[in-house]
Amino acid sequence: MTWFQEWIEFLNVNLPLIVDLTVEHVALVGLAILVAILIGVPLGIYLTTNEYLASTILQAASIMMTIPSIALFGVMIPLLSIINKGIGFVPAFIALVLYSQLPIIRNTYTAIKNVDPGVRDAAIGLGMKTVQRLFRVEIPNAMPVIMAGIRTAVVMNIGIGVIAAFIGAGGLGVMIVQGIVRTDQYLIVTGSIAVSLLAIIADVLLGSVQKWLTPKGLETNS
Amino acid sequence: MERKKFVSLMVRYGFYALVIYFFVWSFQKNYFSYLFKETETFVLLTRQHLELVAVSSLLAIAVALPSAVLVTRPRFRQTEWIFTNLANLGQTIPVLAVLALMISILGLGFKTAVFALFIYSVLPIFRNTVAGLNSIDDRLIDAAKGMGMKPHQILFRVELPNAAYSIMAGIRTAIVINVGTAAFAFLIGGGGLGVWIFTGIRLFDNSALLSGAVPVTLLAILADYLLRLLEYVVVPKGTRPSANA
Amino acid sequence: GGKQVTIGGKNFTEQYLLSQMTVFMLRERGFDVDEMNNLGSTVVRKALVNKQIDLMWEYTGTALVTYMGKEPIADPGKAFEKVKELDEKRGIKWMNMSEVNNTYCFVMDKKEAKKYGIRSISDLAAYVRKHPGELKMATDAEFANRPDGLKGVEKRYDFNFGAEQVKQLETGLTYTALASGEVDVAMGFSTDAAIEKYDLLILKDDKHFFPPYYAAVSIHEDVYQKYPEVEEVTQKLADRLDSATMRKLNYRVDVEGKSVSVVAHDWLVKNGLIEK
Amino acid sequence: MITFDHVTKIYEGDVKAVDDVAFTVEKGDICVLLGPSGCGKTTLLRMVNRLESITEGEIRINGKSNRDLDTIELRRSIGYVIQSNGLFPNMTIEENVTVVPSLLGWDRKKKRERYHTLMELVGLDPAEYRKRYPHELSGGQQQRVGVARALAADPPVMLMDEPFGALDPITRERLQDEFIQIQREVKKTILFVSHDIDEAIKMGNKIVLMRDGKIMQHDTPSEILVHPKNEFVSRFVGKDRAIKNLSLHTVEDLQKEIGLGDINETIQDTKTVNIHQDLRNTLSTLMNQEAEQVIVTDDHGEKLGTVTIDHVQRYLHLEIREKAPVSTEG
Amino acid sequence: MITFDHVTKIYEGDVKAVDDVAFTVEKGDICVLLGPSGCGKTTLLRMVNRLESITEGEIRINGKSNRDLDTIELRRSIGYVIQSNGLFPNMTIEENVTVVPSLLGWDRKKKRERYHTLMELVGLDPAEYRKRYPHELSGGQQQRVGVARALAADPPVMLMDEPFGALDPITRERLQDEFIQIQREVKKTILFVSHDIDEAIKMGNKIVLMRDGKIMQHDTPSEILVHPKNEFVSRFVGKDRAIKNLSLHTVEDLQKEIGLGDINETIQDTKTVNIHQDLRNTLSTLMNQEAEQVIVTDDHGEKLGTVTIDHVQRYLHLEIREKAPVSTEG
Ligand SMILES: Nc1ncnc2c1ncn2[C@@H]1O[C@H](COP(=O)(O)OP(=O)(O)OP(=O)(O)O)[C@@H](O)[C@H]1O
Ligand SMILES: Nc1ncnc2c1ncn2[C@@H]1O[C@H](COP(=O)(O)OP(=O)(O)OP(=O)(O)O)[C@@H](O)[C@H]1O
Ligand SMILES: [Mg+2]
Ligand SMILES: [Mg+2]
Repeated sequence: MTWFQEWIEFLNVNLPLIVDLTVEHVALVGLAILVAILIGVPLGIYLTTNEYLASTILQAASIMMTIPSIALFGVMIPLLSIINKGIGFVPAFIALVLYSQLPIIRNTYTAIKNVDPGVRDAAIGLGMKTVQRLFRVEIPNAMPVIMAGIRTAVVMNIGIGVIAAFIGAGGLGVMIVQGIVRTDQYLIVTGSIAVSLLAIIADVLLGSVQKWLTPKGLETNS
Repeated sequence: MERKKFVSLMVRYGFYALVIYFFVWSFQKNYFSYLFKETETFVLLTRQHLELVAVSSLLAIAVALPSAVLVTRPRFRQTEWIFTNLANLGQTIPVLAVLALMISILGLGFKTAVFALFIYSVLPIFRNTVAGLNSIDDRLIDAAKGMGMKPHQILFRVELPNAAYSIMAGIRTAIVINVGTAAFAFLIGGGGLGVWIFTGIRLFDNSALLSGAVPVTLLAILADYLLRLLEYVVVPKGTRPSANA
Repeated sequence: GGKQVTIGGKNFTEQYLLSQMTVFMLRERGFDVDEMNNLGSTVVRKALVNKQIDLMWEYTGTALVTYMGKEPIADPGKAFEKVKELDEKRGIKWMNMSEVNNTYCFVMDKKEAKKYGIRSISDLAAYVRKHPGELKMATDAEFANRPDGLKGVEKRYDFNFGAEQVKQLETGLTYTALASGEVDVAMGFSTDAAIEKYDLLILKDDKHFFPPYYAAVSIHEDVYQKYPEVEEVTQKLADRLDSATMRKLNYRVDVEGKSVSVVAHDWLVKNGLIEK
Repeated sequence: MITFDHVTKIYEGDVKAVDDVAFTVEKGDICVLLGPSGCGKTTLLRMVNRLESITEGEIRINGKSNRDLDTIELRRSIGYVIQSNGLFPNMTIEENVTVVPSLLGWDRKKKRERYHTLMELVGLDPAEYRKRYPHELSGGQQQRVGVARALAADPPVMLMDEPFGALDPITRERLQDEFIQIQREVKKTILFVSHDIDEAIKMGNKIVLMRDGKIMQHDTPSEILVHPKNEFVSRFVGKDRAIKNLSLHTVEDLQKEIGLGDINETIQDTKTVNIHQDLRNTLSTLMNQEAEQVIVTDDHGEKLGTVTIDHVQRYLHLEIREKAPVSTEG
Repeated sequence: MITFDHVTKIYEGDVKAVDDVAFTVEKGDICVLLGPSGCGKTTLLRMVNRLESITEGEIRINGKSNRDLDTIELRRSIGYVIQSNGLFPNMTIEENVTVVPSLLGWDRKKKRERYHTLMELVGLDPAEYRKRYPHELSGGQQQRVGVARALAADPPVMLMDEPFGALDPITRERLQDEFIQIQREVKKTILFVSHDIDEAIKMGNKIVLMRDGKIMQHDTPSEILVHPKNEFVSRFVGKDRAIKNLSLHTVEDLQKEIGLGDINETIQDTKTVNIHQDLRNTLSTLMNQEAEQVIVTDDHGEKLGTVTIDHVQRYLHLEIREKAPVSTEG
């Protein structure tokens, strides 16, 4: 049998495992992103009203990003052991949420900031209330950039999610790590292809969501 | 106005307090004991870590810059999207997989780790360099041509200096990520501070963990800081984004 | 509202297999089973103590020496009783000790061992004392840093590789490193298939440093109270397993490249432990 | 009616953008704020609908201080055309035009009708543009939509900040003409910012000429041209202001004041001008031909009389004397 | 001398940007390429220094086809001011200005001197700007630096693509005046792109008016104003072209052609104009006062004679007759 045939065979046998791990991976990353959006987008919007805070938060978030992923996952262990949640889903989830913050906050912040001041002025001058202005003008016009931030975060997190395997949070990383331990090419290849595919699919899907959320009038400008 | 400033200050000092508290807490719990108990090992691991990062980053720069310059030349313009897409695709492959797959090609150890890190760093540098070169205003190139500059003069006097910010940003991202990624070199016997991090994770030994993780984090932050300084020196003053804001 | 348990596992093949088999068997008995595997010994232990997991296959030696910090006990039965007794006050119940003894060992390439004239760990120690900085050793992070690991061995046999000579890497890769000539000595587990695969020599532990590491189930007392049938289920498994069987199963996974779940499933079916 | 009652604006950092400005825009008038870049025109305008706070003084709209009105309601009752048109890129043209009616909760039918009326008013086909987006329109078309949007809720007062600023001269002139036409129908009270003297002369009933936040002169266009109050005004309107002034008057005005000359049938080759032609172009025609006179025709081509350079000059002097009998300046 | 010998440019996709264009720019002249947006002005210009290839025909510089010259040398011998100034953001002002001298390998001292000369020429303080970067300068200042840079190696030929395009009218006028001054000193052969008729009249010895890649008229400014060759040219220069034409001539020109009138000492209140004043402003002064005449003075204030509207008109007709005796159009 050629390597390729064997690999197909391997896929056949292990399909349930692959599916399980993929689901786990998606659940972990998906939930983390969801929470990250719920925190990051409103925070980013709020920051546009407070310059001082904006620079503080953005600095903090970018330092967050420089923390190596394995170190962050690692540090979660002693910290969360305090509440007996040192390994598994919770620390992985928190680490991923933290990692997503910079692209989401920064993009939301700059997108809203960069809404043409003329357009913002017009909205105020026509008598829109703050909330109306936000939802009718600023957010729609900032949408492409906000979505781009979310896409970056998702693709990044799908990759980082692999490391979650080291602290028992499962996911596709398990395949890769087992592959290393057992020097099993099939496991490694399958695991990493699955992760890559997941990232590409997520990116494409979010691309269409982005397109769908982007007001038609902005398409040629962005 | 004043209230906003106040909130911001509170948050800023809140962060500082958290960080300080974290260190105090770790010291109290004796979580940095490895640093003192096994200083020799620490020096060894740090040296290995730095070697991994330095060798792989330099290689990456040496490969990424020329190839990015090459694919942005008019002759290769048509093929550029292939490289850019390949680069994008490459970014979706997890680090671990790159490391793991290298084992079967290069075996275990330092060489393999360097190679995997190199592969991982090439992409951001390449992408940013291409983006930087492409984002240069065509009119600048026109002006340069119209002045009678030769192609290499245009490249070195106009294109590269004006793309320097973007290139440096790519290098900085790559190296900072590299510092973190080098921690995985342990898995394939490449050494580095990852040894303690993984020991810590495997043994639930917070001392080993923090003695590895905190120095790696500080190294990453330090690298970021130093590269920012370098950026300040390398990037011409007139092309820094803050200058045009 | 069904029966729900979480199984923990460590990061090597045998553990994947044990954990996977238990999962299959419990599933058949209507359990809803979560797996949390791929963890280091101490982590998985901590998870058990913290109730993040409910049960796992643990080794008597590891528990006694690493977790409880006691002197090793050579007799397997006594070791088991001791562990069981000590863990009772933590609310953890030990049961179903199997015949699987997965102790640490030092392995070398047979030819090379002959060349250096090394047969036992004492021989190794003597050689290293005479030629410091020549031989290299591969170990995983856990063994390198456990008190009953490399440091303990070096102390008992009175030698020292030196930090530069010890290569730490991921558990299964110590054999790869040995096979590729990166190192001269590797740490291994006595049930590992790679020993057979690469035709390696297990150095004799002539000073009896390594205690017996028999696999047994450790489970939370209250989980046990809730689902006493777990004992009966895992008992069947423990009865059929021994070191030889385990090495064979490991071989199928590590050398033949079969997947853990397939190997586990096949074996369970063949032994009538689950229906197909 | 908009009254500026000694209004001063000081920005943070002690920039006095508007300095003790007092004047009134009468109901139905277009008042043009004119002046060099940075003189405070935009600032003054934006204080009216409270986009900028007022440091000192008061702005009254129909007698009521704008401080006492609810901001949102105040702004909705004032049409605002922004310096750079500020259309919402995310909304279609129809949504842009009817954005204020939407905020006011009009029903769909009423909005649709209003959209039609407005687009026709600014000379764009309502059906053609309904589903388009701002970026699909040329600069001139966008400006029109901006004006339509500001007119949507039929506000009695309009603020227009260089609404025809960034346009090429030809489009600009067309829009100006159209807007004068619209204003004849809608009769709003308009505060109009410009930095172009020609535009100010053309559009304004009154001009407020500013410099460094202060009013230099507040007068009718013709008065500013003929009797600039000081050196700055005089320099701002330019040396050829007499010729500029001519563009404010038509042959018809001249006919009313001093009558036309007789038609001397013996002169050949004489050109004709329409009675609604302005005097500047008429003078240009006169200078460019060898005959002393041009023949004036009405809209049906019937010859009404002749005009000579002498006529034009006499008319100009009459204008000056009439409007400011004592002045010797200019 | 630049000769366009039936030059045609077809872009990919069959866009005929320049269509069989033939004319010559004489040594020391400013030739203005004028026309609406997209008519091919930039394309024509860029073919001269071979930034665009020539599809058909030939461009000769001092009799030599630019195809036969080395591209790099050709470009170094031609100063190029780009539509949007195109200063290099990474270089200081000094580096920008001396970029061509650097390429030519001048020594530091010579470059420094050249920098000083050039900056003074364009009216900027050399010391103050030396270490600054382009983004720290205003638009008008950047334009000047752009011009200085193009002049650096003292090229005999200059290509200037709307060099004063994106500026406000006041700055623009000042730069134009300064540039005319500079040209008097440096006497380059200049091809100058503009889409503004007033600028073309002011700057050009010759105007090439283009439309859709074809030459509509190639003439002196005055000729184009007085005798537009067709409807397009006539519309492009505008209805008040006679008055525009006046700004091309000074009282001195008039004096030379037809002499001044006598001074009638009895008339009071008469204004004076300087003999270098242009006729447009002189006419404006005449229209604006009640007297029939203004007194002409020389630079020392000595009275030389008088001018009346009649004088102006006669001069204009003479000009027209002299230059194109058979034309009846206009
Ligand atoms: N938000 C602000 N903070 C501080 N100073 C300001 C602010 N806005 C405007 N200024 C200053 O106030 C003065 C007047 O500005 P304003 O925008 O009203 O001028 P303008 O007459 O509209 O000019 P333009 O014709 O260029 O639009 C200027 O000196 C300007 O720099
Ligand atoms: N690189 C190109 N490829 C295809 N067509 C082009 C290209 N450059 C210009 N054109 C077309 O050629 C024509 C002339 O363009 P050109 O830039 O010369 O006009 P222009 O007179 O300089 O206009 P403007 O006043 O707007 O600068 C236009 O129709 C333009 O769309
Ligand atoms: Mg303004
Ligand atoms: Mg052009």
